[in-house]
Amino acid sequence: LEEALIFEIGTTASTGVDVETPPAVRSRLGGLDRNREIGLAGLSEPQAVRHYTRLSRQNYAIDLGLFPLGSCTMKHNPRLNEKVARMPGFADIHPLQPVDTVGGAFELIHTLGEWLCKLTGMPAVAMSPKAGAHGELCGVLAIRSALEARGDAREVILVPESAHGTNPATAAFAGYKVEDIPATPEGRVDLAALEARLGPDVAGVMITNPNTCGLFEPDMKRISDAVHAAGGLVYCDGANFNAIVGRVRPGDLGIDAMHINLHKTFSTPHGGGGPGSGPVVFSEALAPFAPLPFVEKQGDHYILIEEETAEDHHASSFGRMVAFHGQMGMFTRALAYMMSHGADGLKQVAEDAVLNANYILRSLDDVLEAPFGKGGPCMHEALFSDKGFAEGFTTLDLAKALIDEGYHPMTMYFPLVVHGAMLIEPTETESKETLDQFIGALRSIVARAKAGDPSMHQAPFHAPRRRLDETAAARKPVLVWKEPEQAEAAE
Amino acid sequence: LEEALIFEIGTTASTGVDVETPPAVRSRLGGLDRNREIGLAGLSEPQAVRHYTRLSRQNYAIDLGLFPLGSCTMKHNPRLNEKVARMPGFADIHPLQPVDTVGGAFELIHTLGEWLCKLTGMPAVAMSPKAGAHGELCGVLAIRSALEARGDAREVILVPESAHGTNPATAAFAGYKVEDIPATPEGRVDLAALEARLGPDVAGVMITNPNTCGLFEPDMKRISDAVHAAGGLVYCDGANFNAIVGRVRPGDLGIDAMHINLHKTFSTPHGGGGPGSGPVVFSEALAPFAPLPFVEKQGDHYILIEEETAEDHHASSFGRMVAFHGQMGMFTRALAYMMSHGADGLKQVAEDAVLNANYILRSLDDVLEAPFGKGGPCMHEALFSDKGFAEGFTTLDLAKALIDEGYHPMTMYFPLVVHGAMLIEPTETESKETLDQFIGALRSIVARAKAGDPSMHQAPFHAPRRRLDETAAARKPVLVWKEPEQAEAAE
Amino acid sequence: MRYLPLEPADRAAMLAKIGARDVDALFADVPEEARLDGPVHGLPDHATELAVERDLGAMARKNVSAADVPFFLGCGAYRHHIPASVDHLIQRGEFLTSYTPYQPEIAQGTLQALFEFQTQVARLYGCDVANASMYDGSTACWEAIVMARRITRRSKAIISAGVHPHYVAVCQTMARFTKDALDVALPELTDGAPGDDMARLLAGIDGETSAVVVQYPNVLGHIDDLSELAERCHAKKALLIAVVTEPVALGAIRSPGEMGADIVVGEGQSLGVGLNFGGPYVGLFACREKHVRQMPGRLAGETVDAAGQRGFVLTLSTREQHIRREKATSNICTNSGLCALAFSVHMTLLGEKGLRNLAALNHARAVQAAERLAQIDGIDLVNGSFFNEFVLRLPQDARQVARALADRMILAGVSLGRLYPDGEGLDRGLVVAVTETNSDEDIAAFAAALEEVLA
Amino acid sequence: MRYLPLEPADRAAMLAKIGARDVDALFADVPEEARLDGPVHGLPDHATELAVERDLGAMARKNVSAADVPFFLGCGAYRHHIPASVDHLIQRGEFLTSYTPYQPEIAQGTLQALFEFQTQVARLYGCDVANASMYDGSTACWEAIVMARRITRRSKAIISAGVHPHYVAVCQTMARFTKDALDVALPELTDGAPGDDMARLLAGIDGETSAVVVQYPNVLGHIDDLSELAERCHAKKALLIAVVTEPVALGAIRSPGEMGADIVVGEGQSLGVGLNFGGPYVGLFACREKHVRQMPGRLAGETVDAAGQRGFVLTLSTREQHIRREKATSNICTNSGLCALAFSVHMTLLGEKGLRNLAALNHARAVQAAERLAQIDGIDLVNGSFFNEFVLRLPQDARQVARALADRMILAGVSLGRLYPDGEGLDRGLVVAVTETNSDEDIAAFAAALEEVLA
Repeated sequence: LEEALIFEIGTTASTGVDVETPPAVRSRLGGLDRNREIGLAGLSEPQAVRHYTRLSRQNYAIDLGLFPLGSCTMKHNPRLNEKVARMPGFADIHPLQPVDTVGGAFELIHTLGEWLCKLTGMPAVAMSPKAGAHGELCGVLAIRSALEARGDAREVILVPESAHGTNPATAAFAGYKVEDIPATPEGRVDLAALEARLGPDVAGVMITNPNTCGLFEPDMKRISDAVHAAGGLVYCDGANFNAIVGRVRPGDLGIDAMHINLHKTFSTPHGGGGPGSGPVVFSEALAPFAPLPFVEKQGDHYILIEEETAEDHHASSFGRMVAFHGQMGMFTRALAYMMSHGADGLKQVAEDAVLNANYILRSLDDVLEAPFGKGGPCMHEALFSDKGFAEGFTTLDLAKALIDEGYHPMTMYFPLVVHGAMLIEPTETESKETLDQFIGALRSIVARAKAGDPSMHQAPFHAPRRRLDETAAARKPVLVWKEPEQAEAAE
Repeated sequence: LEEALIFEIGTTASTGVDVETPPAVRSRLGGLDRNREIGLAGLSEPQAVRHYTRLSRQNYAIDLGLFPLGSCTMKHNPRLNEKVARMPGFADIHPLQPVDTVGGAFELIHTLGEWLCKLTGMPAVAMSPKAGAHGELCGVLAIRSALEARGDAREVILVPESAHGTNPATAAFAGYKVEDIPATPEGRVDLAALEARLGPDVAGVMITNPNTCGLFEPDMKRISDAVHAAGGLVYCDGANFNAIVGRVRPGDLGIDAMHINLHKTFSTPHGGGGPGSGPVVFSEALAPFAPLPFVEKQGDHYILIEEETAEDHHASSFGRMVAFHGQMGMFTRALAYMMSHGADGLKQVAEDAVLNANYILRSLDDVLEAPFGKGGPCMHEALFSDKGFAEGFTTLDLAKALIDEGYHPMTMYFPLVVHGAMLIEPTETESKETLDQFIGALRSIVARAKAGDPSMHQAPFHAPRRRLDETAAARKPVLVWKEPEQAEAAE
Repeated sequence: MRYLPLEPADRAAMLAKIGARDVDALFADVPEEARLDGPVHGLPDHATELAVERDLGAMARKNVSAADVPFFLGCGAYRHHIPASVDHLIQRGEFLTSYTPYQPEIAQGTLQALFEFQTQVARLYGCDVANASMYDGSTACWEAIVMARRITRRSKAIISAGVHPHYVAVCQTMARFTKDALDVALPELTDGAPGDDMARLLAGIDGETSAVVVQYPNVLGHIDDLSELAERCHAKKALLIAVVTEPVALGAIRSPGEMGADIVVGEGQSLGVGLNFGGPYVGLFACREKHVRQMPGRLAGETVDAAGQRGFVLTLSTREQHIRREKATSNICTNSGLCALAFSVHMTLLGEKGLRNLAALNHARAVQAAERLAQIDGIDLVNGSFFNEFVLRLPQDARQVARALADRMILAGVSLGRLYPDGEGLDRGLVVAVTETNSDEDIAAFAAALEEVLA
Repeated sequence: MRYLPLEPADRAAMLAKIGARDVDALFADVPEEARLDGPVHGLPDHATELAVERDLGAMARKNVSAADVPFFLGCGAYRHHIPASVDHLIQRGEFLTSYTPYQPEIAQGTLQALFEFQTQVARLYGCDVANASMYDGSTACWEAIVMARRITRRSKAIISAGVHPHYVAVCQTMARFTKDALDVALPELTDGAPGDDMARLLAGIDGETSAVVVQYPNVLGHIDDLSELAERCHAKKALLIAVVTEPVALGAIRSPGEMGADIVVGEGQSLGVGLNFGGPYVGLFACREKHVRQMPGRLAGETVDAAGQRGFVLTLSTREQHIRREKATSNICTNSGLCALAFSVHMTLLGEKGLRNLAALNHARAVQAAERLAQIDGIDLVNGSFFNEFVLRLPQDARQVARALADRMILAGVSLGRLYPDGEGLDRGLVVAVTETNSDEDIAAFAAALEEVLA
């Protein structure tokens, strides 16, 4: 099952692309003509197709089965969306074309933005951020810009300890100091602790809602009010928007900025780690500071606001975060997804996602500890701990054993507030039959973990690879392939 | 690894297609409105995508590895061809559109026909046959029509014993009696026996060249001359055209009709058993009898000859073999393939195909008996027998053991003239490295077959299924799924 | 060459192993005079992917594709919306580039899909069993007649005037060679029941009749109850063969099998396959269980493997040419596997509910269109009953009208003059098909243009 | 809803198991006043696939797509021909619908492909190592500056006037918040060397400089040797960061790494990805081995599994946000995985030979076009050296000319006035890119139309 590397199969003399013979011209390369081999192996098309087809079969994917990664929202990716994204009118247009040759593109961007504003109950949206973490950055920069415009630059962003790692990293990347706020025993933000910390140095808070324990923050509006009262602003991490889309509008909860992962809630495919897309919705307070470029509708047509045109309209914008207009290819997919579902279907999405998660919660909480399960229903994901496993048996063992049952593991050891956490997000695109099979598989593995079945330490047995040595990989990183003699010489 | 059937997963209430609500109208179904359930299970799109994706992974395919089926020409299928076939101007046009709205379609059909005529050195081509066997039928009907037009209806078609089963079946389907002609010890048509049998009752012969032993018939021209001298006509089965494409023109060998499997030589994908396409090239003698419809070029434009227009131009046509124009979707792919290769590339195709086959022949003939290998090189496929296997070890055992090595088996027990025949056709799209690996695997299995490794009788072990009980399947055929209670009742 | 992995160094090494001087030595069996000394004359050399795409794209753009215009053509090929997932799935390399599943251990994907396909077809047609596909509806029709001959040992078939003329032509071509007798007739534009020749069929059945062949709905859209005809056939020990060119219809009307048809064949193109200028399509073929060993074509059957696990194999291959040679039930070998898969995926996505909804929508839109078009002065709707296509009688030759509408970028339907060049009284007939892909705007544009052309 | 498998009966059974009255009970934590009583107002209900395709198709057709016209736009996004197999392969469900490969046992497909990608990028750039991709070239550029700050512990970077103005704008936006000092300048249309500010850069380096950032070839197409600049940087213990927006160029000219650049970043869109109106693209990021622990983004590394078999894992994740939180080297999480795969597949198909041929063809066509266009009265070719794009100085504002050419259905290039609204003396500059997709006819049509517009 080992597939050789392209460098082991191909040579620099073979190719899978025929190129027309160039006309004879006088070279104008400034004397910098390449004078050494690059070392790029080529494959003929038959070889390349086979190489990547075989490689692909070593991957697990949504198309193969349940992908219960908590907080990742691995849902079905409709194929219509792939088709739409490839329409030449979207896929084969250049970002710097004269604006009146791309009116349909601006219409699409603006239409998608309107859907996002209406679904979140927020008045403005920035479309250009490239992914969730980039959206967070966009939100934090807008907060900082607004405070600076007020003449009230502040230094600290508060982040709950259960937050995604991107939240503190983003705040730091934007030049902020980061401070944690603790969680209550019920898995929510500790409102009292938060209120106690608020003050003139706090620029704002970054809160995930529904939070990373899979719970809705019932005090969200009170948190927002408290932060606003203290002169700060509220950022909401929208990674878990799938739980409430079409049913709750974050704008009704006092939020100032929230990014939306189009690749989660609106089903643009994850592609093995991207591309994503992270538009950010803004409150009135932050709207003037949105980054360039963006699209506005004027009467029947759409105008592009960028450096050249921003001064008249949007002098307060904090500037450009990316070259060009953002992730057009994700916009087309997300809009196709939204139009397909409609307002009624999106509501159903949230309801089925929450229903599926609670079904898992209640089908497993007799054998797995659900730390916050007693308190009531969860939202779109169910959280369990490793309590009750036999000595020496860990969440990792359980996860790897799950691979042998034909499933991708759940999110492990996150959130950090729960010991040996297992966070399971089924999404709405799984059938009851699939959930029942998964629950059955998990129950049998849990029984083994409790009984202390030693073979679990070696799992998986039926995957393309056995457990991989990650420590060795990190100790002496091998990040590129080298010709065997070179590799030896480098020892 | 067992995937449930759609009828076991889905219900008649679930669906993966949203349909607009129909406007209210008065039904005009003639009182025949459906009044019982059909029993069609539906799946939502996520379920359907997963079902078929999983099923697909139980298939072997060219995209996964070598597919050395002799006489099947399983070569790489370029992806460009799939793209071209899906251009709306080809894929989304109706066969009965007004002819001047589909000029480009006729141009494509005519252009492809011209390539086929030039590559075969024949003056005419019928494009409508739907597959190889259908092309054979076309050729045989043309022969019969020509003889009848001569007032010389004959009753017998001669077929070499090594012919594909389709040859005699086709002759019978067209109303002919079929008689075998034997092969020489060198694996060729026995010219003397053929000449002895020719006579006034013989309508013609159906010969495969290169033949099913993977050998060129060096006497082809003499066979043609003899048949013609006896008043008959010569049909050539073109299934093995890949061996000589661009290097030898069958028209130079006295052939009157030959079908061309576009899905073999010109790489339209086999798709698990079709669709194919079997255009037939004709000599001057047979051209007037070609079936309707077909396309002619007149000056700068293309005209369609069908029933309405045939009388003036082609009164001798034997008529229509199919609704519409043939396999347009295969024509586009085949023409893209031909244009991509060009005359130079097609010649290289034949040369590399023959080179690869001879490399296999000479890399294995020390361990496997090659019945005709002593006589010289083979063409595009190498033929071996089971001579030397331990008692009780068969070609089937070897083939199934090959599955465990990650390969599709070769053609087995065909041609019948060789005991335990193994016919290996690598095609030109396999690299030397792949052939070397395959040869290595085969050598090790041959060693096991000679040593009598009993585990081979149970192979495969590493496939999605172990050996399947074909006898039980045929004894009491279960050809459709039944609800469990129904199935029981039927017992 | 991007598709050829051998490099010059490989070729040299391989020739050395073979012991051949050069590649020409491998062609030693080809007589000198038949060996070309270079590439075939008159053909271009190899071309880049960019160039091929550009050249063929230019050809494609010369055609008016259905999506570009209001489009109302049917008569055996129908434009339906195919879910994007269908094409995605059939393009999986494991389906696209696999061979006929002769090695079942590594072909369960294809085999199980075919088994599901057979079940869907049998149920849709109201039959016991179905095969794994034929080339298309027209060749399936002839194979059904041959099968009836084998079963009844009679060789005289009566073909309804309502059967698609191309299908009839295919049968006539073959019958001329096999000496089968076919009783055929041209359809008439009878008001209320175009193409209906039930009386002729009932009267024609006798002790020599192998089969009666009817189309349902017929080529002019008319729908007739087949029950009486089936009874009459069975009384004379003849078989009833029903042909269905629009499978979507069976989501709205009774299946031929329910009404007593013994063999049901047809075209499956409507589901999953697309127009493709007439091919590749997929022939559907279903019959009674007792006749299965007389059936042409491949069959997937259920069995178990050596470990007791359910699996599928090609079965009853002793009927087939590769085993039985000239005694085979048919010469068919390669069939329409990938199209059958596409049909099956589309049908699975639809399910009972989706198919019925789709059929209801097709019918409703067709009724809307028929009623709108029949309001035009001088135009008669000939049909009493229809599913999604019907015949209009125009005040002048329909060929010219269709031509004039095409110039206005409306593809209006199939003129009967094209289908029946010799059909007296048919030249004013236009067959109009309406599916879910036709919008209200399409129908309005068609009506407006037709009024203009006829004015 | 076609994407939702739960049926009403399923929902009822599940609610019963949960012990909830209805689904509303599951939203009990949401304050009453925040719960909507029905679907969100102002948005349509669900739509069929047919309707969505039709509506979005109508939007798409309002755009002039590059294939429809002679097309000469570049400046950071290039139109190249992408082999059909690239898209086929990245659409395999196992690639398309998989997640970040955190479970390496069942993600070797993605991981090995990334390892191959990293190797390709490192070799192309002439660097030791590369990461598994960034969002795009512009964000990669800023991440490189941050990385240089971490390595040098200095926070003053000099950015060449030849760097793409959008990239500069992105850096300026961020620097404003991080308090990094950026020394920037506008380019000039210097004859023979547009945008070249080597003298300024060399003069500006001092003991406070963290890095010098140059683009190669620069945004105006000019190509400059970076060797001296690298030496000067290293003498002052500053880093040289090179930005490459057109990777195809490196098939024809020396890599920045060879000339001494410490970090090389850029845009990979040219290979495999397509124009897509600016995104998603793929940021490439490569550096010296000794700096790898300061690198942002994911890294695939080689290791072995418990059975001793070679395998790949994400490694050095202690640099990353999900482990290191606010001390991470970057906040990047989701990157551009599928685009990196597309880049790598395209590069694998090309190989050394294909890339060099492609680069040679691009250059030759660009030279042809430049020479042809420079013949037009009043037009100057500003560049001495270039790869596949160059600047023309027009006799009038290039914005209007580009506008007038667009009306003639020619997309002629990027006017510098659009890129530099404040750039004095730049408004007559037009950046023209020429690739293998431009035919002789395209160039002739462009020249003819330009003559007409200027006449």
